[in-house]
Parts: sequence; C-alpha cells; structure tokens
Amino acid sequence: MPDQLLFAIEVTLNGLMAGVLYALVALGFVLIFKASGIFNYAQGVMALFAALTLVGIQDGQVPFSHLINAIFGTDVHHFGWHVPAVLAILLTAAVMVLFAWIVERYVLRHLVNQPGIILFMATIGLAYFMEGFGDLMWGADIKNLDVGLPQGINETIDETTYNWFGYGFFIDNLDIAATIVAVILVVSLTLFSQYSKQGRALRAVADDHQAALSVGISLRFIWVLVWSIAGFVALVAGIMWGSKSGVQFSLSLIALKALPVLMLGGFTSIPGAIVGGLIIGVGEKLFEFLIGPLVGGATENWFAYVLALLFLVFRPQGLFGEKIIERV
Amino acid sequence: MNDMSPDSYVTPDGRTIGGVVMEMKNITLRFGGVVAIKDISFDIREGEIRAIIGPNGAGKSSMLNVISGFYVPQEGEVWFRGSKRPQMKPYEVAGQGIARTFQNIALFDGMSVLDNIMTGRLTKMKTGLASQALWFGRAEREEIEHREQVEKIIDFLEIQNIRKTPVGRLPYGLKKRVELARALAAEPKLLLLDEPMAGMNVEEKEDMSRFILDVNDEFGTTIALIEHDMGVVMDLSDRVVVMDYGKKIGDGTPDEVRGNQAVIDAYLGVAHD
Amino acid sequence: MLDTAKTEVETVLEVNNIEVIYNHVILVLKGVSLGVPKGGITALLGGNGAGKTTTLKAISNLLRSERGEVTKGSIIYRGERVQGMTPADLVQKGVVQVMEGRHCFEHLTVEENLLTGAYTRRASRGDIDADLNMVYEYFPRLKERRKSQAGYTSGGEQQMVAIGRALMSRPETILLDEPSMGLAPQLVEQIFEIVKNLNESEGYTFLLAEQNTNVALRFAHYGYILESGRIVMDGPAADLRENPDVKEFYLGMSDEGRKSFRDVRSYRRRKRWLA
Amino acid sequence: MLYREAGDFKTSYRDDSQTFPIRFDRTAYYVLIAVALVIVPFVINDYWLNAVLLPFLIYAIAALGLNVLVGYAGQVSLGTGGFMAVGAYACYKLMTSFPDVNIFFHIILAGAVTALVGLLFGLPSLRIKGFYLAVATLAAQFFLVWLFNRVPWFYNYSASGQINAPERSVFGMKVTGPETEAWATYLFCLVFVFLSAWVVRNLTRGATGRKWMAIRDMDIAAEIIGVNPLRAKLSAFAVSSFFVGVAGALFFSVYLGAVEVGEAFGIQKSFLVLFMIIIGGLGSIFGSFAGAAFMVLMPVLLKNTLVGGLGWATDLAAHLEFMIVGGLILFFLIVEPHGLAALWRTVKEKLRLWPFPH
Amino acid sequence: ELTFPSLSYRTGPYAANGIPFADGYADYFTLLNERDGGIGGEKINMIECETGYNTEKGVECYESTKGEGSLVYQPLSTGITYQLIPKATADNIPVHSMGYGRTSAKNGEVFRYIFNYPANYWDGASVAIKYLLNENDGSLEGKKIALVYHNSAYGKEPIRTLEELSEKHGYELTTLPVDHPGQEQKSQWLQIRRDRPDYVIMWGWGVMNQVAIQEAVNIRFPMENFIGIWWSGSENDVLPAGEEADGYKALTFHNVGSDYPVFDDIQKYVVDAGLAAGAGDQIGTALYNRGLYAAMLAAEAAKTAQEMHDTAAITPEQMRDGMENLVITEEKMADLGLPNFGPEFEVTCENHGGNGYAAVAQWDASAGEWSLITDYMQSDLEVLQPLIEEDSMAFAEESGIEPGCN
Ligand SMILES: Nc1ncnc2c1ncn2[C@@H]1O[C@H](COP(=O)(O)OP(=O)(O)OP(=O)(O)O)[C@@H](O)[C@H]1O
Ligand SMILES: Nc1ncnc2c1ncn2[C@@H]1O[C@H](COP(=O)(O)OP(=O)(O)OP(=O)(O)O)[C@@H](O)[C@H]1O
Ligand SMILES: [Mg+2]
Ligand SMILES: [Mg+2]
Repeated sequence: MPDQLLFAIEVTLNGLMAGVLYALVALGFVLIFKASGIFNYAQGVMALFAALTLVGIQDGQVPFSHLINAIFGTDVHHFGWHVPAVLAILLTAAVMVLFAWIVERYVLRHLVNQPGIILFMATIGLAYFMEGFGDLMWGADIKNLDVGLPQGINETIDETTYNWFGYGFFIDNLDIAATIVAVILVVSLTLFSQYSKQGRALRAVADDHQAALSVGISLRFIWVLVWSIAGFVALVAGIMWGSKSGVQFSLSLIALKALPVLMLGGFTSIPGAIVGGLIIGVGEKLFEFLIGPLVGGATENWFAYVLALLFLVFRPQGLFGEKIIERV
Repeated sequence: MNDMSPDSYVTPDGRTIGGVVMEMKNITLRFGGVVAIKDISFDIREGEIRAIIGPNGAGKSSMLNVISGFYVPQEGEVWFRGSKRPQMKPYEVAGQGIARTFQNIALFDGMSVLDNIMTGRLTKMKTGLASQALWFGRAEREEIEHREQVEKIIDFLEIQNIRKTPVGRLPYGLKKRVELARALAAEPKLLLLDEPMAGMNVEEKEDMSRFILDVNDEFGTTIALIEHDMGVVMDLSDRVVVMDYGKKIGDGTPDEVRGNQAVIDAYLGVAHD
Repeated sequence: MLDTAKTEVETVLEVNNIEVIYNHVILVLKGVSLGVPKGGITALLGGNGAGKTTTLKAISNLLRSERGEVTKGSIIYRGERVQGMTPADLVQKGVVQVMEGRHCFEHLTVEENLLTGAYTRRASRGDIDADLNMVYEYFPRLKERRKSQAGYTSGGEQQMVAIGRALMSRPETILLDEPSMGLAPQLVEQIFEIVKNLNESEGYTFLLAEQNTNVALRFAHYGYILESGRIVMDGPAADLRENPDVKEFYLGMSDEGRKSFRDVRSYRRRKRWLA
Repeated sequence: MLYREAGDFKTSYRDDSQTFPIRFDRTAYYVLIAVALVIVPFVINDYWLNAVLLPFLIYAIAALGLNVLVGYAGQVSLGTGGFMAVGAYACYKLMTSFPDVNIFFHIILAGAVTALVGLLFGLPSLRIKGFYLAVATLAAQFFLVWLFNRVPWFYNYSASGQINAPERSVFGMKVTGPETEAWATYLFCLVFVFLSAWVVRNLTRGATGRKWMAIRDMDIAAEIIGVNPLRAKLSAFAVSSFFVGVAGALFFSVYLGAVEVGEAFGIQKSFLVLFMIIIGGLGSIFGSFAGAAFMVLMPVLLKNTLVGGLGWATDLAAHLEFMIVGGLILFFLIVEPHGLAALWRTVKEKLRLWPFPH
Repeated sequence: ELTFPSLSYRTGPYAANGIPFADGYADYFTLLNERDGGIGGEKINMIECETGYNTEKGVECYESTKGEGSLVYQPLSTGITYQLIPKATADNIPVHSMGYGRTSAKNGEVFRYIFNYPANYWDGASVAIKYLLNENDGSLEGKKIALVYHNSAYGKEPIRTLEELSEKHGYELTTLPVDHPGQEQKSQWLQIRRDRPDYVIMWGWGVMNQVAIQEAVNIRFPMENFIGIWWSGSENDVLPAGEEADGYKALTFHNVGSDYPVFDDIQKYVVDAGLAAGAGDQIGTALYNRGLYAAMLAAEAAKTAQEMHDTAAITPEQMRDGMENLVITEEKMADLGLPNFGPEFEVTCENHGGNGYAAVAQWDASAGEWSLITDYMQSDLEVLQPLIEEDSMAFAEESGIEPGCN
C-alpha cells in the first residue's frame, strides 16, 4: 500500500479514538439536556472537579488546606494515607451525587419552568462558582492522575500491522480503554433512557416542566438522578483526559471539544454523542492531515465546528436529535 | 345555489356576497403515513363567512395551514383571486392580505398587547432600517399613523385597559381577543379564524360573535372560521364545509348541513337545536 | 357563604380564604373559599381572567413554577394542609390536575404520554395496560394515533391526551381545567359522561373549571361562580341553572329561550356582581 | 408612593411612545447624562478610566449589540469575541492604510465591515435554531480567531503577530496611543455609547424591533403573519455585529492599544458579553448597561474589598471572587430570572404601590 | 519605601505556573526586608495583584498600582507586556519582561523603558540550535528538526529565527502549530512519528506542555532529542508523564535546584518565620527560582540606581537608570548567595536584553529534579541582531519614536 494511504488510515483510526474521548464529554451534556432541556455549561468544570476530587482522595489531600493554613496558621497538606483507585472512584462518585443534590436543592429547584437560556445562564453561574470552589478546595497546581489505566502505544497492534503492511499503526492504549468504557456507558444509558420508566419521565421533564409536575413526576428526584449520572460521566471523562494531561484547570476546557460533537449527534441523543464524536474525530484529523499543511495547520478547533455546522444545515436537529417540532 | 357562479347575491340580512375569492382544488396533504387532507375542494366567496367544521383531527387546522402557506399540500391547487397561486412562503401569503389566528394561541409572549397588535401591521410598514435608526421624521410619522389604526382596533375590541400589559399575563380568553386584534390590524381581505371562541363562556362568545360580524359587515372582510360551538357556526356562517378524517362530507348552508345525514353521523351526533 | 353542611358529606378539599399574588405584585385571588365534597362534581365558573386556573393551580401547587404564591389562607386536603407540598406529593395523595392548554409532552408519543400518567403508580404492567386500554376505549382516536409524537397531533387530540394521561394515574380527586376546550360537541358530551361515570362508579371527586357553563351545570352537583378573584355566587347546580342572571349571562338564555349569536350585534349592558 | 406615574397622562401617541414615558424616569435620565458629560470628565483619573469606565462603556456597546441579536431577535450567539476581533482588525487595517482619515470614521467603518461578516455568519440561522445555533456560532468564533492569527496581512506582517494602535486624535485631542488624556478617551467612547444606545432604542421601538421580537417569541407565527424571517434574522445579525464591531474597534484602539487576537478576543469574551446581557436582562437597553456594569464592576469591587480592604492573600481572594460572582449570578437569577432590568421593574412596581403591599 | 508590584496569576488556566513564580518573587523581597531591612535601608513594599493571565485584569492591576510609586513591572504575560509597552513608557515606569514579551525590546534605543535581559525568545531558539550543533559535532546538515508551537504570537516567535538558522546550518525545519489550549495533539504527534525528525523543539505553554510530553512518550520519541523553551521546562510539565519523561530537556537562563546559600536564608528568615508566600512547597522548583531570580535582578537594579542617584528612595525613572546600568557578575551573585546561578551579563542603553546566554537543563524523573547539562551558551547574535534591528525600527516608525540614547 502506498505510504500516504497508510498514514491516512492511521490518522482515521486515531481520529476515531479521539472522537470517543470527545463523546465521553458530550455524553454528560446530552444527559442533562435530555432530562431538563438545560444546556449545562458547567459540564467541563464538573469533569475538572470530579478529577480533582478523585486525585485529592487518592492522595489523601486535606481539602481546603490552603484556606485552613491561611486562617489558622497551620501547615496541613496531607492526611498521609493513600486510597486505592477503585475506592477513590467510588468515593468520588458519592461526592458527585452530593453535588447533584446540592445543585438541585439550591439552584434548579428555584428555576422550574424558566426558559432554556436562563437555565443555561444558571449553569454558567454554577461553573464560575465551582471553578473558584475547586481551586480553593484542592489547590491550583497540576496533579498527576493515575488509576492504573494503561497508556502509550499498543504493541500488539503496532507489531501486527507492521507485519502486514510494513508500517506499524499507532494506537494509544488509553484510547482503547476509553473506547471500552464509552461503549459500556452509551449502551447502558441508552437502555436506561429509552426503556425505563425513569427514562421516559426524564424526557417528559425536558419537554414541559409544568406538565411533568402535574402528572406527579418529581422534578427534584429526576434532577438529582440525572445530575448524579452526569457527574459520574464527568468523572469518567475527567479520568480519561486527566490521565493524558494531568489534572488542572484546563481540563474544564474539554467542554469546547465536546460541543461540535453534541451539535452533530443531536443534543438529545445518547448514541448521537458517540456517532457524532467519531465523525468529528475523524473529520478534524483527516482535514488537518490533508488540508492543514496547505493553510498553515491548527485547523482542528474551527474545523470541528464548521463540520458540525455543515451537517446542521441539512439536519437542523443533528443526526439523531429529536426533531424540533414546528407547529401552529 | 351554484357554487361556481361568479355572480354576487344578497343574503337575507342584506349583505352582499361576491364572487369566489379563494378556491381550493383537490387538495391532498400527507404527513408520512397520516393523510390529513384527502382530495378536498371548496371555495370561499367575497364577503362571506365560511365555516369549517368536523370532528377532532379531521384536518381543519391543516386546511387553514395550507391556505396560509405553512403546509404545502402534496397534491392540489390553491386559486386566489382568479389565478393559481404559485408556491409561496407564508409571509408572502400574508402580504397578499390573508391574516389569521391560531388554535393554540400564538401571541408573542415577550411583548405587550399593543406591540403584538402592531406586529399585525408589519406588512404595511415600509420605512427602511436607516430611517428607523434615526427615528425622528419618517419612521416616527409612520409609527404614529399605524398606531392610530391600531388604537381603532383596540377600541373596537374593547381592550383599551390592557394595552400595555405583557400578553403572557393575560387570561386565555383575552389572549384570543388580542390575537383577533392582531389579525385585524393587517386589514386582511381574507381572515382565517381557528377556534376563536374556544375557552369562552356564552357572554364572551357573544362579544366575539359581534366582533366577527362587525368586521365582516363594516370592512367587508371575508372570513373562514373553524369552530366547535354549533350554535355559533349555525348562526354566523353563510356556508359550512364539513370534514371528517380528511375528507369533505358536506358543504352548504347551515340548514343544508344540519340536515345532512353523513354530517349528523360523523359530527353532530343528534341533530342540533 | 360557604356552606358544605348542606351536602352532608365529608369535604375532601377545602380552600379557605386564599389570596394569590403573581410576581410579588399582581394580586389575583382576593380571598377565595370553597369546599369540594367527596365523591362530588363541583364546577368553578367564571369569565375570562376570573381566576379559575389560578385557583386550581393554587390547589395543585403548580403556582410556584409560575412565580405565583399563596400569601394568605389555607388549602386543606383530607384534613392536611397541602401548601408546602410539591405537586408530585399531591399526585401521590391522589390529586391530579389536567392543565389548561393541553401541555402534552410533545416529543413523546401519544402512548408514552399516557404512560407518564402512571408514573407514580406501583402497579403491574398488566394493570397499566388495562388502564391504557380503558383510555383508548374512551378515545378511539388516540389509539389510531398512539405512535405519533404528541406535538404533531391536532388540538383536540392533545386535549384527549391530557385527560387520558390524568386518568392513567388513578387519582381520587381530579382538577379539570377547561376539559371541553377545543373538543367537538359530541366529544364534550362524551367527556362529561366519562366524568359522571367515573364519579359514580369509581367515586372520583371532581373540581372542574369550565367555560361551557351549560354542560358543566348539567353534570355538576354544586357550582361556584368566580369573578375578578372573588366568589360571587355559589349553590347547587340545579339552583344555579335556574338563577335568571346565570341564565342570561352564562347560559345565553333569555326569557324567549336561546338567542341567536347574530342578534347580539349591538352593545349591551353586562351584568357584574362586583363594581 | 415614592414613584408615581399617576397624573402623567399622555395626550398624543408620540408622547406615549417616547423612551421614558414617566416624568420621574425622564428626569433621572437627564441628570445622568449631565453627570456623565459634565462632571465625570473633570474628576476622572487613569485608574477609573482604565479599570472601570472604559471597559464599562465599551462592553456596554458590545452588550447592546449582542442584546439586539439575543435579547430582541432571539438568536443566541457565542461568536461575539470573533466579531469584536473583526472590528478590531478592520479598524487596525483602516487606521494604518488611511492614516489621514479621522479615527471616528474608521471605527464606524470597522462596524460596517463587521456587519457584513456578521451577515455571512448569520446565514445558517435560517435553518439552525436555539442552542444548536449558539454552538454553531462558535464556528465563527474559532474560525475568525484562527484567521487573524494565521494570515499575516491582518497584522501587517509584524514579527510579533500583535497589532498596535497608532496615535490618532479627534479635534486635536489624542484618543489612541499612550499619550492620551483620560477625559478625552472617556468622552470619545461616551459619544459612541450614546449614539449606540440611541440607535438601538430607535430600532427596537419601531417596526424593525417588532419583527425581531416576533421572530424571537415564535418564529413560525411571525412568518405566518408576514415577517420575512430571512430579512429579520439577517438584519438582526448585521445590526448586532455592527455594534459588536464598533465595540471591538474601540476595545483595541482606545482601551487596550495592543492586542493579540487569541487572548483579547477568545471565546471567553463571547461568554462574558453573553453573561452581561443575561444578567442585565435580555431585550432591554437598560439591562445591557446594568449587565456590563455588573460584570465589569463586580470583580473590581470584590478585589478591592477583599485584597485592599480585608488584606487577604490575592489567590484566596481570587478564588473567592469566582465563587462570589458565580453565586451572585445564581442569586440574581433565582430572585429574578429576567435579569437586573426586570428586577428594577419589579422594584418600580413595588415603589409605585408603596406603602401598600399590592 | 520601595514599591515592587507583582502581577501574579494564581488562578486560571496557568495558575500552576503562576504560583511558584509569584512565590519566588515575593519570598526574595521578604528575605531582603527581614534580613537586610530592605534595599539600601529602604523597606520593600511588594504589592501583589492577581491578573489571572488576563490582559484586562492586567491593565486594572497596572492602573491600580502605578500610582503607588511602583518601580518596575514584571507583567508575566506576553499580552500584558504588549499592553504596558506604550503605557509604561508614557508613564516613565520601567518594565522587565524577563524571557518573554517583545523580543525586539532588546533595542533600548527604541524601547527606553522596556528591558528583557538576560535572554529572549530568539536567544532561546538560537541557543537550542547551538546546543544541537554541539551535540552533532558542529553540523546539522541534513538533520530534520520539528518545531511544535502554541498557535499564538508567543509560539510563533522562534519561527523566523529558526528559519534563518536553518539556512545557515542546513537543517530541515517543519513547524507544527497546536491550537490553544492544546489538549488534543494527536495529529501533530502522528506526523512526528511518521516524519521521524531528529529533534523536536517546543514552544508550549500550560496544558499544551504536559500533553506534548505525554504524547512524545506515547510515540516513543526519544526524550533526549526533545527540547523545550524555558516556559516548557518546569516540574509541572514533566510530572504528569511520570517516569517516562526522563531525559526531557529544556532551556533555561538561570540555575535549578535549591543548593544555594540564599535558600538557607530563605528557610531561616522567611519560611521558618511563617512569612513564606503560598504554601512554601514550591521552593527550589524551576519557576520558583525564576521568580526569585527576577526579584534578585530587580533588587540589584534598585541598588545600582541608589548608587547612581545617591538616594535610597529612588523613583521609577531612577530605577530605569539602574536597570540600564545593571551589571551582573559572578562575584555579585556569589555575594548574594547565588553563586553561578545565572549568566553574567551587562545592560546598556543600546542593549536592554543582556548578552543572550542560556543553558540546557535535563529532567531526571527518578530524582524528580532538573539539572543543568551545559554551560551558558551565547546566542548567535550575528543572525539575531539584524532581526531585532529590523523589528524595533519598524515599531519606532509606526509609533513615531526617535531612536537614540539621549
Ligand atoms: N403568570 C402570571 N403572571 C401574572 N398574572 C397572571 C399570571 N397568570 C394569570 N395572571 C392573571 O391572573 C388573573 C386570573 O387568571 P386565570 O388564568 O386564573 O383566569 P381564568 O379564570 O382561568 O381565565 P380563563 O377562563 O381565560 O382561562 C388574570 O387577570 C391574569 O392576568
Ligand atoms: N405537522 C404534522 N405532522 C404530522 N401529523 C400532523 C401534522 N399536522 C397535523 N397532523 C395530523 O393531521 C390530522 C389533522 O390535524 P388538524 O390539526 O388539522 O385537525 P383539526 O381538524 O384541526 O382538529 P381539532 O379540532 O382537534 O383541532 C391530525 O390527526 C393530526 O395529528
Ligand atoms: Mg384544529
Ligand atoms: Mg383558565
């Protein structure tokens, strides 16, 4: 096979993998949007916060140590223990449930039946708040996240493809892990939302808060449920991305990578998140590979959005999104 | 009477009904598998009050949507004022002098009653963006001119006291009235009303009837009306089209329709008093 | 004015002198009191903007999501103050409201809409299917459209969905806000028949706000007339039907019988109980 | 009854549609203008100018512009940063290509160029709606920033990739460059703010504004009653981008003096301006100002109290500042979802009734 | 009282880098206050102001502190520096953009108030090539070098220099931009894997550094052949990649580690006295040292100014003179407890940028520390000087400045 083609295939494969990582972030958005029509700007910060908490628990960091030291003149930093990864993940998930409860109790409850943009704004307020809160709680330094996921080139694939084509493909082990996790998440969440009673209730809430109330759906419960799940998804995304780059503020910016995915797949479709992710991943990588050199590179950010935009012009609700009902 | 005759005639209560202004020819409208309208033809004459009735889901609202250009039928032609109407965007249809109200009230919730009614006159306001940006002069004059017209309608419909209220806060019945005002503000040739009296009590229906009759009488506006209150339909309309499952099952004067067995079976149940 | 003793049955729902304010400034209900007897059909009548919807929402606690609040008085259901509860709690307790203006879940199919009605029930799949069939029997039209998204159904079909959905929760007390709106005449009759039927055979209690006074008074046992946020008249339905003012202004009858809508072309004085 | 409108009858429709129909408001407005024009220039210093007033005035223009699009026409846009960049770079190219033309015209022309670009990126709005559109406008944001970074022509091939505002003056007073007087730049921006507010007010009180609002509230119904959605949406995009472009031009030339596109006009800017209008109140001119004031003043105020007043460590203060700003956004939304402008209206309604509760 | 503002960023996307620098900057001044009673008898008043790496907040900080008699600004961000170049010049306050900012500010005849000693980006690029030349026995003929850079003004800085140098030394240069923030660099590193360049040079910032190093590890790019600029050479950048980052190299213009007498003093007078800025856990890290070094240079310039003008309470203008006549010698540094901590250099009116010396440091993952592996090398001024001349004169013309040394 000609080299150029092999490279293109390698780029495509890696694009697919990158797409899965985007999809992991997009999933969180989809869940919350589906369940309440809220475009959750805070999703990225939630991923950051979850990852920070995970590392904090794992390393036995004292929360708010900075503040405590400043006020009491003490010098505490670590409890001196080390929590195993699995336990730490469970504890973090519990923290995210608590977080969901607090969000419902102090924010969402008061904003029932408000238009989408107001709810969107509220999540922005939330994002601001959590940004400060996360820093205050765990500190702003870069933390190393290691929950034992494999990382680096996958030897088997490298060797096999080398034997076949004379060129070893590069696939990152972490990406393979992410793909497995993403598939499990997408399948289970799809089943949950399409076929369970709670799933139906959740879609009902997204359509009409008041009507949902009137048939006895407890918005409070639904919201805590969904935000908890979204918190868990954020944790997963935080682990995957945090493993690549360390846990730090910039983790919250991964949300920007997820938005085109969301748009393309449809705001309300869980499978859409993964399909959208794959298309965006492959699209932006191939574009950068083929066209990038001609226009000076670094095209990925905008190309993802332009690609999604082009799709939308033909399908305004994204690939799998619910059709926007236009009637009079 | 011969539907197709262009001649005008005079009703018992002395109004002149002119020739055909709008004619629907063999309209068929499908949504996927659902056939909302099946091969329906009927016409509307100048100055008449034409009612469309039928059970729920018969396709009445869809028919109005076809007339106002919002739904495009798969088959059939719409003739307006003697010529076949090419495919048009809804706003172009509105520009031809067809105004309407909606079954599920479609007012602009973020605006006051006055502003809502003023939107009815948008097709008539002509100053450009630049002179509006400057306001004083042309734009202001135009605004005031149209405001005067709108105030007349406000007086006519007796909604003076809610002029500045945001429409979102109004009770259902008043919203319907504001919608009518908005449609009237366009000074339409043809006015389409989709269940204008739903959610009103008798007294309010009487008011509404009076407005409809007055509009028809004073401005000679042709009116097509969907309504489930048979009393209203029978009393107000000159001719009635009856639809059922997308098909036309009756067309004629109220009395004719009332006596039509198919109509009784499908819709009226017992002959209505 | 309130006189529940007359009905001699237990009052399940009692509204005592409530005042409702929207948006902190707009006072809408100015001391409304009413009682709903168990197993009865009570009608709430009144013109546009009288406050019927507001009263019902105050009872079902849906007001809060409209930035309205009950500032005075109390609402008691089965001897328990219900003001602090969420609408979901109330549904659990058996009070369900059919909202004015349909409020269907437009992206859900007709059938899914009906199923959400059974959300609070811990019933078996079989029971729920049976109820689903019951609703389909009441409204055959819905059965035909069961797989369409509710957003694409006609106005009347949506109204049927809204009523059917409420029935799916097997409530004790149903608050119906303008059930007849937008329905074809024979369906209106039919809906009231259903109401009557459920009332008699299952003992459901109904409180309905209705503009179609004629039918409402025909089927209700007791009626309240609301005007500008106050109750101006109440009494057994049969009495109200005979009241000359009600006759003229709510039933459209004058001494000569029903008037034609064509004949009301001139302005005329309106009857108002309140200045 | 502190605040009254009773007795303030209008005898003509013209009076009735004036901007401040209530005498009390009108007076307050004139006083405000007088203070802004006559008193502030004399007491202003560099700190107030650069830390508070200039950003406030310039963001107010951007917020007005965005409010046209989001608040009035209902098209949520996250491309503000990109459009401000268009304004800034257009202004830069004009300033350097035609150094003899007065900067006033450069800024207006920069706005016009931005309007054209906005028109172009507004085209998808015909098909794409709601949050989909919001996200789609990010395409404009990212693409424009990338473009200005990539194509050296835009920054006159300077080695640093930054653009610097050359010195320009109006009526002999320098308004750009390092040697400006505080009052001159202040007044220069104030003029633009005033004109912008005036034009936006005119557009929104008449037919154009009603078209936009109709599209916003229910686009289908609007189309059926005769609003051409294409023209309404595109005109909103153009008008909005115009003001955003003017703001971008001022931001670059008068306020910062030197910018790098990614940093000054990144996505954060888009969000910031959007926050302003939502906090201030969508579809409200007063809200645009209130929101801009809130988002500019709040952090400065918090910083000065926490660090200056209470003597806290800067990082603690900065973290808390985030939490407080976030908390306040939430608080205001819960108290009044429709922004500061609506809150102010409710307060006025209360005042009107005061001392009676209703 | 001598006022030194510190525009720090302890929040935002770059907080992890801002914190150690700000700590180092603050601790050194605290040390001077505690140990020596200030500079020349004048106490130091350090005002910290949080910028969050945001230009507008930077402006606010500048405006709020300039009135307090601030002697010199260390803006710590390219954007803020560009802001302050005209403003501070107009206000007659010197700016020290140490190892960042506008490279051509080296030309003091044009940029009278701006200083960027001891080294700038073009020096960095040139020293990196010089180092590679040394590694390859003086010839890079036929070698392939890739530049991975942050797609911003900052990241684009070295391109011109590297291009000029490639002509001179015959290597082949490819450039790979990474868009902000840089969390996804698959494309760039796949290309590196395919093209197999001999060396990769990186101009990264923030999360881009960590991801780049991780991706380099993933594709097994030899760490020894990967060299970052000094802003890509902190502990933060290598730690997330763990053991595998061992051998990664970065440029630096000051020494690493805490093995200097001055750190004992800092422990004694600052940390033990509970006066340390921040948590005190950053001492000895690359960026802490850079902050400390910056403070030291500021203090030395202040001393020079005090001597020149014979007054302890110097003004910003006098400070500028001090900076322009700053001479850093080995004796001086040894006296300060920082022997061999940085290159020797000398500032003049014509040359505000020092002598362009930098060294290469390498990361030892098992020990968790950097170590210098070369001496300070001077950049190729022959190539750089004309570029600086050209760019600064363009600026002078644009801004109507008459170049010259009064
Ligand atoms: N959300 C709201 N905000 C402010 N005012 C409101 C709101 N909802 C209703 N109102 C006001 O409350 C009053 C009573 O309204 P309500 O909807 O209860 O009347 P109704 O009797 O149900 O009328 P209809 O028969 O037309 O439905 C009206 O004057 C209306 O303007
Ligand atoms: N956009 C659409 N997509 C799919 N089905 C539609 C659409 N619009 C209408 N329908 C279907 O077409 C049929 C006719 O609807 P239409 O709204 O015209 O009924 P209607 O006669 O106005 O009934 P009602 O009296 O209940 O308002 C209904 O079954 C409805 O579900
Ligand atoms: Mg209909
Ligand atoms: Mg009502």
